[in-house]
Amino acid sequence: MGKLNVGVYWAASCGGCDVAILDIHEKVLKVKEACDFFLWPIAMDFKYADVEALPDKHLDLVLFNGAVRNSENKHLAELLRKKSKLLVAFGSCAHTGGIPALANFTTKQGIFERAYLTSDSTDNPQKVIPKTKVKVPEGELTIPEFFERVFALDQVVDVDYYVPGCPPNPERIWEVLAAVVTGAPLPPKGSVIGAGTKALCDTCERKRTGDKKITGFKRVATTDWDPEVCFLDQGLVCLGPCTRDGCGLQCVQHSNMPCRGCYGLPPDISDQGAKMIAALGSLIDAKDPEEIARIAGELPDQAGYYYRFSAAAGLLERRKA
Amino acid sequence: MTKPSGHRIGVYVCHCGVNISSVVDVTEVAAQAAKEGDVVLAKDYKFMCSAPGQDLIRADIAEHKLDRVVVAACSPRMHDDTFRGACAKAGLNPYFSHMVNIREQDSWVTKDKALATQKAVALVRAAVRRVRRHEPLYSKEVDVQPGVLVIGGGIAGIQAALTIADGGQHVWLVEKEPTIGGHMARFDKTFPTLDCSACILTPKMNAVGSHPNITLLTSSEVKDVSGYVGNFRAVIETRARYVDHDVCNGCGLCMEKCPKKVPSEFDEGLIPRKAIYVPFPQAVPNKPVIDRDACIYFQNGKCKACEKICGPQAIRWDDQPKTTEIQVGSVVVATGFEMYRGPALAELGYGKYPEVYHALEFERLNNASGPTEGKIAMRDGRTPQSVAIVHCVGSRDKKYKPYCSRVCCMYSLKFAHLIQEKTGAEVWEFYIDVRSPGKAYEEFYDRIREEGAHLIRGKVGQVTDQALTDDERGKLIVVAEDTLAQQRLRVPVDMVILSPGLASAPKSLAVAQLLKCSTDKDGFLIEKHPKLAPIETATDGVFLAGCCQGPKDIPDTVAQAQGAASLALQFVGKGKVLIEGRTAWADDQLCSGCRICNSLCPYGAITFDEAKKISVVNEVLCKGCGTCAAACPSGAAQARHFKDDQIFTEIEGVLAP
Amino acid sequence: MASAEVSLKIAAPMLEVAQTVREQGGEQLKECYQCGTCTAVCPWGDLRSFSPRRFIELARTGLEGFENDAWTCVTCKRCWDRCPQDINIPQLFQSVRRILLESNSNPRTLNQPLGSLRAVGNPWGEPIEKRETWARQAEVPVYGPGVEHLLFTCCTNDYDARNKLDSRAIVEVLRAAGASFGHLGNDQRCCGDLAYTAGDTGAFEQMREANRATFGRARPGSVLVTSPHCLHAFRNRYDDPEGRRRDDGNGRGETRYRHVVELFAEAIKSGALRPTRKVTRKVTYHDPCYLGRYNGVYDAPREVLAAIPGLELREMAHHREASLCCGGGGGGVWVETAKGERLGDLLIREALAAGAETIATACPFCVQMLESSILSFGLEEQLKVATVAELLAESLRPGEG
Amino acid sequence: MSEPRIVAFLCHWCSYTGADLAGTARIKYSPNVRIIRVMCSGRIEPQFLLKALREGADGVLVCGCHPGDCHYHEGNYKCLRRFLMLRQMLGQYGIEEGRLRLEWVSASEGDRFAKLADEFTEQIRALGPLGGRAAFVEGTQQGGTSWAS
Repeated sequence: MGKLNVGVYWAASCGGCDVAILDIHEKVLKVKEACDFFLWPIAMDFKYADVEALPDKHLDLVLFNGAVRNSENKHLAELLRKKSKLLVAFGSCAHTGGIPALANFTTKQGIFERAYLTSDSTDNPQKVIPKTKVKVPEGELTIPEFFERVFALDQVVDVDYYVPGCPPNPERIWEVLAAVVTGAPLPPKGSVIGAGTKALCDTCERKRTGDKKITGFKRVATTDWDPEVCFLDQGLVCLGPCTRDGCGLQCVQHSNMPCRGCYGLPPDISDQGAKMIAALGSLIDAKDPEEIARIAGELPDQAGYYYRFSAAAGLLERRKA
Repeated sequence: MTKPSGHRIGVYVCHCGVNISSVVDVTEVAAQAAKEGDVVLAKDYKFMCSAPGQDLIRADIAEHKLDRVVVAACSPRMHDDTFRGACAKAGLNPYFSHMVNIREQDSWVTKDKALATQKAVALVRAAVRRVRRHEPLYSKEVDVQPGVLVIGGGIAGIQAALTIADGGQHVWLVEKEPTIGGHMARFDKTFPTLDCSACILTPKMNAVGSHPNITLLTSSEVKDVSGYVGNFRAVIETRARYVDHDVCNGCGLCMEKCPKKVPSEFDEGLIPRKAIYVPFPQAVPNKPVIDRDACIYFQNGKCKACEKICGPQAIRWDDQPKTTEIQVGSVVVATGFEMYRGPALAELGYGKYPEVYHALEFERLNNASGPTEGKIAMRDGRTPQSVAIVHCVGSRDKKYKPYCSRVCCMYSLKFAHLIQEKTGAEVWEFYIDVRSPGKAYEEFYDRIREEGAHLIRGKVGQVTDQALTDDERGKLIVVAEDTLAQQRLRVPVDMVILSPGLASAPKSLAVAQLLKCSTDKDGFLIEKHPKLAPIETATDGVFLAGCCQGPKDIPDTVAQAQGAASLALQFVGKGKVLIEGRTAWADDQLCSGCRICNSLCPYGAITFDEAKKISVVNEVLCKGCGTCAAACPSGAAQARHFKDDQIFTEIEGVLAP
Repeated sequence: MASAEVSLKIAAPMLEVAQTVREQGGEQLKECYQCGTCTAVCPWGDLRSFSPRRFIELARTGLEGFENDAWTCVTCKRCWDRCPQDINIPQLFQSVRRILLESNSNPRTLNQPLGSLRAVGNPWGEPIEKRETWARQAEVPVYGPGVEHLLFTCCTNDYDARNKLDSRAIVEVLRAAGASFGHLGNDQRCCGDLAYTAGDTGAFEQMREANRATFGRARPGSVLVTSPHCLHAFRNRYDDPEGRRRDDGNGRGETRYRHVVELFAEAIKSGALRPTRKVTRKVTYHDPCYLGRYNGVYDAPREVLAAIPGLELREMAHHREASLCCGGGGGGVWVETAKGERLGDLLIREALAAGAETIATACPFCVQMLESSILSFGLEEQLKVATVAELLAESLRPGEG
Repeated sequence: MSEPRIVAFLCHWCSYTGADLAGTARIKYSPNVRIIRVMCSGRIEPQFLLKALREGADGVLVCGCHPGDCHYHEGNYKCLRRFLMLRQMLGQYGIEEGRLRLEWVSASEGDRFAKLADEFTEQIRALGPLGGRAAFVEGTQQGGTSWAS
């Protein structure tokens, strides 16, 4: 088999996914042997026009990381869809919205007001707010349009595969690349690849009991906890039970921090937050509505907690303002 | 309309005479249903539940190769089984049918005919979408062990044990005290017939002791129950008695020689018993035990008077607790009650004035084998000239026991009769309402009135020795309002008897937990249905007898005990039990072993497989509530017939435009 | 035309009356099952014919006659504590009183104190500016920043000559304990407790808002009161007029309310107060209803008395939870009752029967009611009334007793 | 204005039986309430409520046995706790608390269920339509399916 034509793109993202690709270390040389790159903004200099000039389906594989936040992201998503055979939503943001999608709990107006007018570090006496089109003496300037909400990649274009993670585990990345390079048989379209099929607890080795009772929610910042024992058993919210396995336990075991859910929901559920509420609510050790509300109130930002990486892919979206 | 999935669905809309069709346009409902994907036929019919209606379904299944059936008619609570049966007869898995409730929840509750029809269409649409997702379910048959465990040896347990044993099953009767007999053994007379309690109870106690089908375990408690319906394994611990009952001949010399006296529990501490004792002369087994806490030998290593006198050498100082493990198919709980002994007694001078007694003390005082050999006397031996009996002590009181204990009125009236008969004293009964709903009870109440007891309608507020007049000096003064005469009364009396209600026995709670039965807020075990299943519990194979379920009198207790016994016999006798297929299960391909579900199951049906590190549902124990499925954060636990996708499609259906 | 004049005696229920009572907070009426426990435990029982049970039944059916008994209840709470249906019976009386007060069907003697409350913020009709006179004479500082306790004195402690002695004794003890405390001067108003139970919700609310505003400005961490009624009003009634709550006020807000005897008991325990002078007297302690039954303070006053050397404490037949009532609560202090028919008279009887020479208490109303009973029988020589603070102050003065 | 659309989740033993009783007693109530039966309120989970709102429900009613009466011991308490947590969270979605309601309805409370259905319908009418998918900011497509499936 000849060399693969590959593109890597970052939309609304932090760049961590790109770094994760480089984190496959010496194997990156093998990648270079196997692949010709046609777009990789973080690593190489290409112009959008170069891509636009390619014939349709010229690229064998596109790893698209980042969520779709603005019209530029959307344009590239559509362009790369057209130019690629396999479009992969790569990383949490492309998969389920990721951190950028937390913005979906507020409005575009709210974001702009905070970012350009009211934050403590803002110095903007003229109250300038970005506009898509601005007339200047030299002519009209345009910048990409900021959408009302953040989208996961598959909410904008058709996606072939998903690789979850914030960022994806480098070993899993190599497995995915190797599979495509070697021409191994690929799973059905729409599959989540480079991840497990159960929830994270499957591989987590922290000790846990079958008698969990929640009398109050503790916060990581104000609690000491036993590094050997299940976080939930200690009253700390860990999203492990409703997060797909595959991350290599970077947080829960190597960093002694509760899972925050970046690998997205496991295969058979529809909504990470709703399921987490169902599980936690079942365990709260109270019967009096006031007491229950008090305990629940100890998590001030429930939505932010449960949908930290999947806010664009829940059953519900925020209502239009 | 949804995408067809290749199913062949038949929809039937019932007129229910005119019950449905006079409000809902049934032909329109059928016509709309026919437009849904996969619906190959949609019919309306006068009476779907009739034999021809069911035949219609069966014929269509055969002729049109239907693989799913939706019946829009009355409540599934009424006829779900009917239409499942119809499907089963046609060779279709019964769970491939689904009922839509367009009578109780539509035609009968909706005024506007157009809106009622619209609602019916939506509900049928939801059912069509749901039924596509149905999966075949199968009932399971489980073997039932022979043998029955009866917990508690009062009249309820005695009666249940005898009935079961006579019915041919082996019974293990477990009693925590050294003798069976319970409360009834402590009464002298029983209301309303006034027959002698011992005369009617003792023969039954002896029958238990000698029945070949009964293994009697006294001084014993059930420590653990495991297993599942029809297959219970119980661990019973028998305390050390320090007397070998196989050797002891029950001569009683040891009790005479024992120098140590402690208050007798059986006699409410009114007289002492010895450290080696039988609780009362007619006890079964009628062989003594040593009370380790009281025994001088166990205190300081000396004495051994009993050992020295014992002819057959039955004393065993090194006796140890024994555990017995048994397998049974069914359990009868007969753990009884405890008399209420809370602060309501002290409020009325109990503990402060020696002549204030509670009902059980009076029962012993009046008992021919009691401390005074049946003579009703004050502590100084005088015969009381006047006695007040106070109803509702701690009962019908939101601070203590809010419920009516059912027996206190009647036993209080019995006291009035006995006191008047034996002493001729003036008797004052203070009541809130006299409750006498039982056979010949009202007549007994009449009789007591005629005998001249003063019945005062008013709850006693105070009992005091603070005399205000010369008449009151040296007496106890009972203060109450005669609410009928509208006068506050101060009645000077020699003796006051408080009639406390019946409270749940603390042991019942422990037993309930072992058996996964629930208790109500007052600590009584909850029956399966208050009207139609008052003996069964939510745990299959576990039945209730007597006051552990709630206060009741002796006839009701005996009746319930016999009922529990026959249910236990029926259950064990069949040898097999069918378990419904509508249970939960945990998909081992999805379960990550987070253990969130483990403690949620009310039936203990979920266990953790330590080897595979996943949770497992025991489908024999599961009752299909679905709590685990709701809570499972990874979607591994699922409730059959109420799976996520089945409910989701139902939601889509009722809301589809 | 001739007519047959027949005298018919018909009683018909007046459901609108019953409805009004229910709407005015008498909702619990319908829970009563007429057992009569309330009547049996009511301290009035041995003195006059008074049946709370009958009152409830008449009010529930709207039958005439309940008005006559409406002001008899002294809200002592014995009935509520024992009611098997847990009915707040004092509150039922309050509801009826509220209705009667609106139609001016109240005892005339109530008009003066309730009017004074609204006009000058105390029931005794005394001028506002004289409230702090005794405090100034006793050189009590005005409460302000850096002062630990706010001493909130009952109107009766501020104006009544007899109870000013108690006020001075309290100041004396607080000084001996080294406590940092201050007075509010003329800013404080009656707590409003008696106005509320007497049925004047409006006056109660006026007092509550005035005191809340004062507390809001002063922001005291600790308020010490001299009357159990102030204690109950601040701790419980200000947040829930029916006074169902019974917590120590520490959980909500920033202020802790205590009766001075609670502080005295603490100071004795910690060693801050060391009573040394002998007070050789046989003393019995009367539990004020609003300190004992309403707020559960039974031990603190007894601990203080037990610490006084020479003092012999004797209990009356009715004490602690079962204690009798002086008759002052619920507006009773403002209602005239004939000699020999007063609740205080019963207490005097029991105190003498217990062999006491002094009857101690911790409420200015109890002081007034008991002294007037003693006077009416001419027993001043045999039996004295003293507050716990007065006895303690005496034992703190230098010298041998 | 369009009619309120309400989905009600009822437990089989108490609340569904109570709703049946309203029918047996011929008590008329608002036809807007569409009932979905589950065995126990303990089966009702937040996903169902979100799904209903997404599919166009303007309000969701949840009914179970009264505390202490649950046929499966304490399923109703589990339901209550999930419900309270979810309702708290839905504020962050801009959804009014009043659109979700949980009530205990026993098998003997047919009249109460009917009254509740009417009352809740009026409550939702006053809040106005939620509007289903269209009300939420553009699409809500799902993520991927599993490698295994």
